[in-house]
Amino acid sequence: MSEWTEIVDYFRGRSMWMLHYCTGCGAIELPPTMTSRWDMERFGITPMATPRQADILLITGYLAIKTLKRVIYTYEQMQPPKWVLGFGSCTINGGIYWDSYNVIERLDKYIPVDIYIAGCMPRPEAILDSFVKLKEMVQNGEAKGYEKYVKNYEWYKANQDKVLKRTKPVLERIEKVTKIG
Amino acid sequence: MVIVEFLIKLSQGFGIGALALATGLLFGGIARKIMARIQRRYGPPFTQNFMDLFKLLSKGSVSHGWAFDLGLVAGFVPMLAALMFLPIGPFTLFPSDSSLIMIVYLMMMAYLGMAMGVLASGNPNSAIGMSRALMLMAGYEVPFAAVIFSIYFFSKTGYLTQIVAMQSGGFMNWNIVKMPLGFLAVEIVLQGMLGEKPFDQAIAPAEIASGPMVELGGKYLGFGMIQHSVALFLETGIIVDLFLGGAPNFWIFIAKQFVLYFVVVLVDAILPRLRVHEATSFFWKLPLFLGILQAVIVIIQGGVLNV
Amino acid sequence: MSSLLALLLVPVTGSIVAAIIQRYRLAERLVSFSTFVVTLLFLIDIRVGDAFTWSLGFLGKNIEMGLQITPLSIFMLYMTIAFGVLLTFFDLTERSKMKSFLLLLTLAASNWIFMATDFLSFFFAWELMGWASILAIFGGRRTAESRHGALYYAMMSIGGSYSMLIGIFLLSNLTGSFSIQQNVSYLVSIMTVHPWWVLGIVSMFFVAFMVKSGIFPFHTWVPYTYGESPDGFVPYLSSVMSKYGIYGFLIFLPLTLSLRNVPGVLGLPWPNYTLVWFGSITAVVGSVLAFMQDDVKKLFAYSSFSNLGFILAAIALFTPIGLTAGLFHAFNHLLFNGAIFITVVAVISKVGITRMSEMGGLWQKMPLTFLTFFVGIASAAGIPPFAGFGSKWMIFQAMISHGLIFATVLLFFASIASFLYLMRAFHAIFLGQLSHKYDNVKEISAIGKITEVFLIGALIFFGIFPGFILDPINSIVGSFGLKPLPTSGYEYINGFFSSVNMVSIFIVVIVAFIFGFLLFAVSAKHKKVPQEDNYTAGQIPKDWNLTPEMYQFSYDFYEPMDKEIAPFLKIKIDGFFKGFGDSVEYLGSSIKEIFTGNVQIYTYLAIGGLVIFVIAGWIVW
Amino acid sequence: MKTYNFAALLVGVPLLMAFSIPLFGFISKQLAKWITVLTLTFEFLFSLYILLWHVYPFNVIMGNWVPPFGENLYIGSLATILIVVISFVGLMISIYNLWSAKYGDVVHFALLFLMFVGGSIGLISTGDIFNVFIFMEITGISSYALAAYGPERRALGGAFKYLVISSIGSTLYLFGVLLIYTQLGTLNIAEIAARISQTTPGLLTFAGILLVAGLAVEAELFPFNGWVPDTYTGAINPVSATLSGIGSVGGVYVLIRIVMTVFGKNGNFVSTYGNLDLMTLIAILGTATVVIGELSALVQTNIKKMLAYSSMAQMGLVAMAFSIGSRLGAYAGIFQLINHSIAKAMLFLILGVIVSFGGERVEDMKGLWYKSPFLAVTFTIGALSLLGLPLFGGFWSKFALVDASFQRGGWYDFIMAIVLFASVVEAFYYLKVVGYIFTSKPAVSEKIKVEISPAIPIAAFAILIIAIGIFPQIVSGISYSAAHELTDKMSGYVLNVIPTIVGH
Repeated sequence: MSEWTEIVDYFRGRSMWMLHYCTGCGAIELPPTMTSRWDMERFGITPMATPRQADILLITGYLAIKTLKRVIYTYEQMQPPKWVLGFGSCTINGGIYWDSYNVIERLDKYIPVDIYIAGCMPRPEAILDSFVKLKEMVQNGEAKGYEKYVKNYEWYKANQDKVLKRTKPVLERIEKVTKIG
Repeated sequence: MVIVEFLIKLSQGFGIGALALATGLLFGGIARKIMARIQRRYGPPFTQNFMDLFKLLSKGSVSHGWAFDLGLVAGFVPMLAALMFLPIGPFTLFPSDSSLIMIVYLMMMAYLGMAMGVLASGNPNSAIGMSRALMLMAGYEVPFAAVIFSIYFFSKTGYLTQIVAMQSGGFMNWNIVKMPLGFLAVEIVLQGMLGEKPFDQAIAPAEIASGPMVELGGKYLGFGMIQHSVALFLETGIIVDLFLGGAPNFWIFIAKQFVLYFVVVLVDAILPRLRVHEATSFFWKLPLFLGILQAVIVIIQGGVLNV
Repeated sequence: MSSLLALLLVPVTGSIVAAIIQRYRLAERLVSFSTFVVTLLFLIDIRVGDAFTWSLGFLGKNIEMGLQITPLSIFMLYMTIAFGVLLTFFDLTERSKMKSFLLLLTLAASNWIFMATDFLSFFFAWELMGWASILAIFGGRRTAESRHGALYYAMMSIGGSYSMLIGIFLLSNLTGSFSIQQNVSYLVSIMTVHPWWVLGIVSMFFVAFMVKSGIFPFHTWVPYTYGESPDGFVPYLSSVMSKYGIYGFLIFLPLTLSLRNVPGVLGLPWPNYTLVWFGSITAVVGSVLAFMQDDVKKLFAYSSFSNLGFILAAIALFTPIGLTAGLFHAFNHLLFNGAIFITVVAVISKVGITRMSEMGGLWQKMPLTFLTFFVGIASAAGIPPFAGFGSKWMIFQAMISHGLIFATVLLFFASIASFLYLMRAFHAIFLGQLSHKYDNVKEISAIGKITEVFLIGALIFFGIFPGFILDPINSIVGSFGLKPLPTSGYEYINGFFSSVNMVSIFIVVIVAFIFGFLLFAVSAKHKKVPQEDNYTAGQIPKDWNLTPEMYQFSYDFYEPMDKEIAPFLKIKIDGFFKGFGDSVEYLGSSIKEIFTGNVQIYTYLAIGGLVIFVIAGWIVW
Repeated sequence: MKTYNFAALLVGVPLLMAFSIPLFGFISKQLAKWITVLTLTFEFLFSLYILLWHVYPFNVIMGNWVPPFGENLYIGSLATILIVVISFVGLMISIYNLWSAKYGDVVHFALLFLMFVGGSIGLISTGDIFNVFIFMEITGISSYALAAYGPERRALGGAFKYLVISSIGSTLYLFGVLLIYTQLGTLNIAEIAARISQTTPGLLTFAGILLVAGLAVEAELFPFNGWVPDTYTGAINPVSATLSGIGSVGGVYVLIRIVMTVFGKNGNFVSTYGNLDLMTLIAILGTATVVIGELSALVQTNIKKMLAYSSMAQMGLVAMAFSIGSRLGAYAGIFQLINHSIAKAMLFLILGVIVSFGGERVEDMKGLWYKSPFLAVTFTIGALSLLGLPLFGGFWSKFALVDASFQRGGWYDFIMAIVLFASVVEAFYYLKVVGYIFTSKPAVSEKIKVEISPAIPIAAFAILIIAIGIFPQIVSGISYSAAHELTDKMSGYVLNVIPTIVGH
């Protein structure tokens, strides 16, 4: 059985599809990564349109609380195996928004991050490096963030709730808006 | 005896299915490589599609209920079934049933199943994608019909095997020489059938979140991939049988298929996407004109069948 | 041959009984159902060649009237009555407003139409069927639209009947007889001498048949009428009553056999050629108009006459394969249209509306209905191995064998277009998001389920074993003096260009499905999620108050196509008929002004009339 | 020549009873009504006896003065069937009147009604061209008064218009008779018919035109039918039923009798003596009437007016059928006349019941099915019969009409096309009403209770319509022999009256 797992993990590592959640500045680093200069497709990594199809959730830049809500929703819509890449300083410690009232500081309090890419901005080389690293981890069976999330769901949930209760509904007077729609 | 025969056919059928799938996936991989090279990239390995498929089948997924499951299974299964009636090189599993229209309609069942699955997911993006795919189909099937009916009339038979047999004996007997306009029309149609640019409105990823596939993940997406690969094999295979005289052996068959597909990939690499109604009306203009012109020529040549 | 009479008298009796007890709806429907069953039982006793004649002292002479069973009529009889049994069985539990006695009267008329050997009783039955169906449609929705729909139908229908009446008398004055056979053979005999006469007379009949079958350009009543008919009556209207026209065409089409040696178009006599084009255009017009429909009954009304176009195009060829294909498609159309309309009726009875864009996701609530509909549209789209494939496939072959490639391409386009609108209906009704309005919707009753299972079974059975239908069709083809297609077994369809073994296709599909499900089972597990859990680009639906209806894309499904098919829609045949009606009404309101209510004017009129007469007399003097 | 003088009672009894009704009226108003019923029952049974025991054809001779010297009544097959119909319709309306004649001068109403029926029967049976005028005046005067009956003011207007136009008609007719009398010196129809060719053609033509114009008033042919819509609408419904069910029968009968028997020239198709073919004239008038009637009815919102125009159009149809001139055409005309008289009388009676519960606009028919299924079904039966749909009587007559006109061929094909078009128009407005009856919800969902007395005639008419529809032999046999009377005037009519005369 373990051989089978190894084979599966090997192919998983060779074929990782990515959903990038770009909140702002980080997005600019991705086009070069995808296109002819650095060409991430050679590692079997392609951008995907929806969380259902994706293996990697790449989160670039800072996460406001309202944004976090969507990230969590998207993450939960992805199916295992799935991995999270935290891109840039903001996902690690809040970066230049470290003292902002509505930006979270550490992403992995809320969802399990498998690999952080430090820097502001990280260069495409760094991104590719993280992809290779992730591939090795997957093939060695080490990248198990999604299992951690299931195991420690109460903890993550508590953390999420703590910040998310500060958000208000998107639409305060929902009926009014939807009536127009 | 019947059982033995059945088992033989069964194993042969599995062989054909596996072969077609492998070829389709390989073509896909090569296409990605070609595309990368055109864009001056290194590109993924040409086995990338195999790895992708394997990963997809082993990955978790969400289902929206039994209609979703049934639809997606029904989305690729009829493709495989249609494959069994296709003359592949010298080999045909059911030579007495290789009727072209039947194959076309079996393929349509796959679209029906696929549509049912993705629409059962209840996502509007998939509905939009499906509506686009269907509109596109209304476009390309018309010239395709004109051409295949010309061939019917020209060859006086509806069996692919016999159409292939009529083209034996050298290049000059191929239908591509006898009906160049029809071939041209079908090559354009193939672009639409395979959903390659400029006819990839249905799965426009950045626009409608990959359209029909929006809710598909894991094995469901894998099924979609199987369907696409087999359809690739099937559609190019039909055109090879219709116009390029079939093939004496399997390798030449695949080579001919690849030539057809290569053109499609090249076009795909350089053209942007059309809007869907532009695409549909395009099919009703140039390819249909070519197909009809071909039909007129065939009728003038062939005269009237005595019934 | 009393059982021939029984085919007329049983429905009439049933109709009287149903009329008497119509207060008690269940009893009424039971009567209706049992009448159909009894009629079917009588039909089993009937063989080809049975005949019954009587004479009617009328018009100062004894008019021979008769009933006779030909292969075609017994085929039609079985189709209509068996379908009626199914329909009335299904209707036992429905809350339809169908009046059983009108349905049974229609049955009597339809039996008579199929058995009549003379034009007098043919016309009698035709008109009887006409007004019974008009009244039945009046009972539809109790709205002004319903009335307009029925009136539209009535006007077209009566206009068509009068046209046929003129034809009948033009003919009977030439031959001195009402017998269909004598008249047709007379037409054959003068065919080469006076082709224009024959054409004129026959077209008078064809107008009536085209109206009844909804053939272009007389198709305009179809959507109005179907859209407004009582739900229970629509399946009968579309599946059975549209076939009367086809039967009528088949009375006169043998005439063209004598034209076979006259040069025509592509080896076809030009009347056939023209009719083929009428059929093809009908098929396309129906399909294209169906694109844009949001009313489910209207959509399938268009679908219905589109299919009639297919049938007409095929039988108009009047070659063995064409005739076989047309009749086969007539049968298949009966089945799949029945399945589709019965499920549609089931859905309408549960959700209470006919606008498709307000439905959606009903597969979760009505799984069996959903499956029946699926099989129905798969058949309608001509997908093997369901019924519907064989006939469409044969129609194409029949057409190509004559080199009618343009018409064939049109038909193929209609077929693809039918796939489009069927998918759209499928999506809008059953797939997509289920609105909370329909949380309490239940699957239909056991009787409905039995009907649906039966229909699924029939669609698959006759798909795999077309021979059971092709055999009787072959004998019909033989009775028209054509050489029937070769038969090689119940599972074979023999076309002109190729033949198909449906069983082997079925087995291949089944094996492939088994493989598919095995693959489904061995690959990674899936998680079942509710319909709310859907890709929303990260937005949480609840935050945006996103209801299922808002997340359902089915209104104006093919909007981008509007521009492409707009030229088609501009052709307003409908507008022509309406404009004609309006101008007649205008004429009426002008003429009415003669009667001003002033007695002096009346006196002037009378004196003026007298003076004109006198002057006229003077001139002649 | 067969005589059966007892049949004088057919004319005598109703007239006698009519004038004795005021006496009964002193006793009780109800009695007056019942006397009407009894008298008409006698009429009906007696005429039925004549029909079924095949007593006809016979003459009624006054004081042994054989025609042409004495006045006679001639009751041939045509007169028999028409008298049966008239007395049946009259009987039914009189039963209906038991319920409907509630207000006003009931006794005199009964008197006038009986007089009208008696006059009509006399009109049909008389063999003297001047007596025709007398009976016309009898029916005319009684019908003016009948039409003026009722509580509404418009009735007076309608009756007055009828009076004016009808007087013009009578005068013209009298002039026509005068001209013939100056030529031939006789008033006996049979003798005139036999000697018609001896007249001066010019005068004959003029006389023919005068006669046709005069009689077209009663036969409701355009342009002499201006009175129709207003009178029918103004009168109370039983009177409208009487006018269309009985009056028009008499009117058309006389017109046809004069034109086809008196003026007729036998051939394959009957034409007339004189320079102008009166049959052609009638064909033109009939067709014009059909078209104008139907088109005018199309746009009516008042259902009674609609029925009035429809009556007019149907009379045009009948005239057109007779004008074909063949036996089949005459047959179709007679059959159509009978069907129309039954169906239209029934429709007016139904309308009477409905009107007593609500208005008489087309919209008021909405939801009749929910108010009273009986009235809805019978109204539908009547409408469908008028449209000539199968299972109802009208089918056979319309069928025969089309057959006859196509057998005639020539320009009758064209006429028939026009008539059939007009029939489509007719179908539209009748089916529109039927649609209102069945599809719409009523504005007030008050049930209409139909009492037994109006229900009997309505049901009887409906049953008769269906009976004729299923067994056309009921009417077709006698109609066909009656048609012979019209198309072969010597053997059909003249020789039965004056066996010794020689045709010229």
